Amino acid sequence: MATTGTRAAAAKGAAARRADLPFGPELGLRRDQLIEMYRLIATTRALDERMWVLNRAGKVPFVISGQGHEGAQVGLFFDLRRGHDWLVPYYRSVAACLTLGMTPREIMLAQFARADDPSSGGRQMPGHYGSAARNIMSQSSPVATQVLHAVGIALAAKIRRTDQVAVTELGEGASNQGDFHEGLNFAGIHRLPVIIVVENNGYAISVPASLETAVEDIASRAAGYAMPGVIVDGADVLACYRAGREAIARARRGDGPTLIEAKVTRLTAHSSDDQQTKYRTAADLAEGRQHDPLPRFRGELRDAGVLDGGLEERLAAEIKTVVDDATDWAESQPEPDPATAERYVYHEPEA
Amino acid sequence: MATTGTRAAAAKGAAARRADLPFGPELGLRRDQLIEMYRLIATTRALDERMWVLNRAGKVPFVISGQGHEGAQVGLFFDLRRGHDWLVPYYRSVAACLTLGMTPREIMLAQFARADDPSSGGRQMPGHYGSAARNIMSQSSPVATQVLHAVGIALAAKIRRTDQVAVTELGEGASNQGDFHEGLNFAGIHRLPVIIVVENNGYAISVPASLETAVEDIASRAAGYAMPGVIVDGADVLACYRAGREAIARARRGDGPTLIEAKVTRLTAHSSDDQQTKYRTAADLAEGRQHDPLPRFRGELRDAGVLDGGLEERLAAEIKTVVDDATDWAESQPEPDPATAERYVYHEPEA
Amino acid sequence: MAVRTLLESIRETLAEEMRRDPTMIVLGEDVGRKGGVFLTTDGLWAEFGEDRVIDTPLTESLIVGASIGAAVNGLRPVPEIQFADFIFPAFNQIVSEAARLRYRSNNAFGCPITIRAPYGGGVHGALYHSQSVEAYFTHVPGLKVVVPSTPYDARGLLRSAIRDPDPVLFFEHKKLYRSVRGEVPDTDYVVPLGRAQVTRPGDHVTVIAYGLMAHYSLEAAELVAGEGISVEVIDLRTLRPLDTETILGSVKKTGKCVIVYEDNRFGGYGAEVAAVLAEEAFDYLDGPVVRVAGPDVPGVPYSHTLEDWFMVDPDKIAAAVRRLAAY
Amino acid sequence: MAVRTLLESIRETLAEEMRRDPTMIVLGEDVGRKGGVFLTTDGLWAEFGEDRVIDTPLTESLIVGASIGAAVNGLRPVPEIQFADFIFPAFNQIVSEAARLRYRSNNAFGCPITIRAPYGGGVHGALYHSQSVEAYFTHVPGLKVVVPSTPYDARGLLRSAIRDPDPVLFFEHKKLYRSVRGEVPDTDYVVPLGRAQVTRPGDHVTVIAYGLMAHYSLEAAELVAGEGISVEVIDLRTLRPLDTETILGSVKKTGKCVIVYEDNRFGGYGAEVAAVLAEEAFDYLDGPVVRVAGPDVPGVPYSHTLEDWFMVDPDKIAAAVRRLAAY
Ligand SMILES: Cc1ncc(C[n+]2csc(CCOP(=O)(O)OP(=O)(O)O)c2C)c(N)n1
Ligand SMILES: Cc1ncc(C[n+]2csc(CCOP(=O)(O)OP(=O)(O)O)c2C)c(N)n1
Ligand SMILES: [Mg+2]
Ligand SMILES: [Mg+2]
Repeated sequence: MATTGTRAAAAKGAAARRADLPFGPELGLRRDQLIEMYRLIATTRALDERMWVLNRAGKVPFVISGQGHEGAQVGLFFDLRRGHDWLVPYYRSVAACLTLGMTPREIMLAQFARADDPSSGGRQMPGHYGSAARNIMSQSSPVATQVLHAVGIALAAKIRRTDQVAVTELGEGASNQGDFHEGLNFAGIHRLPVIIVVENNGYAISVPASLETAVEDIASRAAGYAMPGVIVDGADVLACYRAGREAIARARRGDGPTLIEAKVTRLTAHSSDDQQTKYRTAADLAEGRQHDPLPRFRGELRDAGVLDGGLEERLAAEIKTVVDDATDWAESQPEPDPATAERYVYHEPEA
Repeated sequence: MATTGTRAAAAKGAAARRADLPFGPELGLRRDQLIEMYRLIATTRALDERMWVLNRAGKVPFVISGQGHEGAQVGLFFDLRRGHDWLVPYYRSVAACLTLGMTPREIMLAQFARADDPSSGGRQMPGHYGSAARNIMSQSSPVATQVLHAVGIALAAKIRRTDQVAVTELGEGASNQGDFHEGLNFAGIHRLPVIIVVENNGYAISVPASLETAVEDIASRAAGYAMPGVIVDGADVLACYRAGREAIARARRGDGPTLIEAKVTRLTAHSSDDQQTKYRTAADLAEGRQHDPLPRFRGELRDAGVLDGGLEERLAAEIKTVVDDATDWAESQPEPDPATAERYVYHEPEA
Repeated sequence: MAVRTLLESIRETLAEEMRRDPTMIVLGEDVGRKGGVFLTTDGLWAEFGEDRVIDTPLTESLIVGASIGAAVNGLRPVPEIQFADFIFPAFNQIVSEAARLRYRSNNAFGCPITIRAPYGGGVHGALYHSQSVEAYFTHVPGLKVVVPSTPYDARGLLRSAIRDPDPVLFFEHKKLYRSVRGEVPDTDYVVPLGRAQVTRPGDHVTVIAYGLMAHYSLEAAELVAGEGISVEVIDLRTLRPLDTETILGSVKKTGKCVIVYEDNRFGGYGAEVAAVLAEEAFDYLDGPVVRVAGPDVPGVPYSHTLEDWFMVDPDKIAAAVRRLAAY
Repeated sequence: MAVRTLLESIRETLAEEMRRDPTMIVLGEDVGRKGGVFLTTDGLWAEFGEDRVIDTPLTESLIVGASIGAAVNGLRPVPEIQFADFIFPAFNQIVSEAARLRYRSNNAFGCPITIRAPYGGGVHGALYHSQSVEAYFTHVPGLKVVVPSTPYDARGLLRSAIRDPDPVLFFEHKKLYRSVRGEVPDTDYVVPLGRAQVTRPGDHVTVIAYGLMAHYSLEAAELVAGEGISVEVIDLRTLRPLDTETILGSVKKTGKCVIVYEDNRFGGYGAEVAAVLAEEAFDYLDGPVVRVAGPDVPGVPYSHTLEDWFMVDPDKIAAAVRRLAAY
């Protein structure tokens, strides 16, 4: 896999850094924040696993999700201002959406396509999140279109002087689309407050990185747009936090955009419609599991004494309750009423 | 103008190089080849100037052409194998088309939109050249689409093992289109025998380079596709020849694509529909004229003793005759017959 | 009342709306310092500055995509596509994104943008500077599509479009920019989207058209008037939503209808109008629903003789009207 | 004779054509090692190697644009767009380039490519995995558009498409891939492009459809047969060029016509069919030309209840047939 070398190198660098510096304080993270980050990652994972269980049980016809990507998303976006900054997500953004305030119940409403699903009222496939209340832009399926939306949001932020930052995420496969090029080019020219995060998991469905691009690192393309290109190990939550915080500060200062490439791993098949054993070897899959951010972050927090005194077990129990509740509650909610299906093609003036 | 610094630097480097080395022999160019290059550049210029005269005289409603770009095109493409390699041109490619064998008469047939115009039979606007006989691909107006055609032609050359090279040209403005990104990405992955030439004249119609991209050099983007990015002074014909020859050899060897950025100058308005004084200062225009490849190459050939013994005058007279003939002959040719207008929407089987 | 060309009317309306609404921005290729290749945005850059009048790179997908994002974050973008022919690189952003944002988010997000684009043939623009592209967009739920034909309507419709909370495509016929003049009141009137106009009342045949063809249809009506054929001409003005009430009302009266559009005939916008009549006016029709449209070749050719062959003109319309009137 | 699903028939035809013609290549996202997300290209990569079965990057414009170039330089590319919904990034390459290459070059260049794309709803694919996109392409001179509905036709039409010297769009309904089976001869037969087929003869009402709707129309015909309504069903198979002879012949006989398509109604493909009838069959029509089509919302919603609301089904078709028969 093309990304392995770099990912291993990034991991080694991060390990070396942490050897000299105890990680919490010098990053300015309080204990409760570290716990919150852990809770977000672990909750996302538990929710995500539940989706697949529901799918296998025949309760939801489709799942696409982000196992392996959670550490990068929580780390990179933890420093955003909730309800103020913008997230323009993609289908693996479950952790990012929770980080910006969506609730497990809301995620499950989308999964069950219920009437009150804030993302789409059951109109879109699961995995297409959005929340106007939290400045999470509604997403579509065609990949990479969202890069331009994030750029436009950042343009408006700059013109309106709102001090907002826009972040968007996409896969390394999607980053080869024309929209990526056009968006980064414009962001560079106008030094817009936007952060483009490429979550490189080495595959676009079945197509390996070596057939997607000729370069090892998507981040190497940043130079062509006069913006920093940052590579970060997506399994290293605090390295992601540091990279995210820097890019956010840079954007907020008016110093312009950043391209961040997080080297991550896709722990599941592409979606519930995919069989990844057809195109990935057992060794490749095993290697991928080595880069799971969750056990790694848990270990780091244990070592640092953050997850002590039974906290880990309490959190696990809480998360299980939350996910059970989200599942049961969402499942019990009403389906959309077909009488509403033709509404909201256009704006409907108040009666 | 954003490109000025670089262009000046490139020019200085080229001058230094020529001080040590007499230019003809070490490039492997014979005297007759140097004369042929000069003839191509000077003929193109004369043809091009004639188009504008015809336009002002009300004889042709539209001109778009390449004054200032001729040196780069002739230099870069002189080493191609005519009728074997492929050119995928754009609207400033008059010199490139002549280099690959199109005749002044053919160019003028397009200008007058005559029935026998090999580019389009008078169907397209002037400036949209093509010639199946010479492997010059028919071009459209939407910019940058041709990059993908060149890539596809190179893909076929590779699969069919034809030993062909495909070259394509576009402006620096067009290089910001999505198709450019997608094409270079694919060419890089498969190491295709294709050369993408960006002729950077500092403007996309009225939009200056500083509003088109955040980087000085389009060539800097080549790294993101794992291909060499070569910057060349488009006023330095022999530097262009050297860069073209290297890229052609590289492609022919199977070593893959090259992105070449030629820093050129646009000596005319964008087209006959444009008024460039509205957005360019007198100083900017004067500076541009300093980078005219024609007088410079003429001076170099004079200094080297190539244009001696009255040759320069003889060539000038010949060229004038050729352009007069092309103009008068083309003008006298019949217009397309409306009875043919609905033909060739689809293939028409032989009767 | 001031007399204006279509182009002047549009230019002034853009300026007025920018004065009225500080969140409105204009963006596109060459719209700034140059004032647009047709000078439709001339003066805006000087008055409103480069923050609100943005010369974009040569990237249509970005122009529309960034407009969508900017609209979601509080601006009211009025992007320009330099020629309608070059709207296709932005097709995905318009059709997949702008048109669907409200529906797919169940009304959580809207997309108030007005995409302006010069279109149409008869200007020696050949295949790629002559196209009518409306049919690609009139088919798309979530979009509105407007084609003004007079300076008065252009102003009133452009106001409605810019103030509309949904994405609008606003197509301006290049040949009308400077060739048509008309009175334009100083008031802040609007022409509502979705309402056609009977521009000439008549009894025997209804002719439905828009854009340049709305003018040619009036000329054709005049041509046959002396022959005793009374033509009612309807200028649709808005193509989506279609004002079925006005067209059905007219056809119920005349019983005969010619639909005129300059785009390629097969699958063009007029097909939908014909289909509506075939379904909803069947009981009133006294003759076939006739279409006069561009031939089915991939574009308007450049050569004058070929271009004339392609273009629908008053004579071709009049000929169809005569045949139908005699039916 | 072998019995095949639609999907098997297409897969085998691709393999056969690749064996027959060494210049044919297949390219697209996941078409190689994975064999396509629907397994339509399964086995090709193993048999023909990565030179001729190319897993491309996730870039539709490149997929089509490079196919055009490859076709010009001697290959016969059969690109796949993973879902018809994702064809829009390639819109410019298809409409501006592939469709016009021959015309704009006055026959100097041709563009023999066949773009395959799975389309259609009823598969819980929601807005972006359910679309019918044919109307955007049937309007384009220079393109041919094919929609097979049976394994037999799929094979015969795909052969014709691949061997055709011009660009063809070949849309395969996802819901038919595995749900329809049929006999497929071993012979090298072709089904010519541009010929519709009467799939059920009848006297009272003509129903014109294609794709999934061709099957639903047969079911609807069966539903009303017991009520004494004799329905003639036509499967268009090729949408451009349209076989006007067959449809006019049928409507002249029945005098009544229902056109069925699952795409959004307004400006959909059926509008053109209706327009042709309104113009050319006026003298024979005994009732309005009725369209049964998808509602005008921006996509098929995901929720089952909403999806059922959207989709045209045999009952909706039968209801329209009954109403028209009683007219
Ligand atoms: C324009 C477009 N083409 C094709 C698809 C189908 N598709 C969905 S996800 C995907 C692969 C995405 O790969 P990548 O961008 O690397 O993201 P990942 O799924 O690996 O996170 C493809 C081909 C799509 N959604 N949009
Ligand atoms: C897709 C598209 N959008 C817009 C245009 C209109 N247009 C023609 S040339 C041009 C500027 C091109 O600039 P550049 O690429 O730098 O080439 P140059 O003309 O400077 O040589 C524009 C905007 C077009 N032809 N195609
Ligand atoms: Mg990936
Ligand atoms: Mg330029």
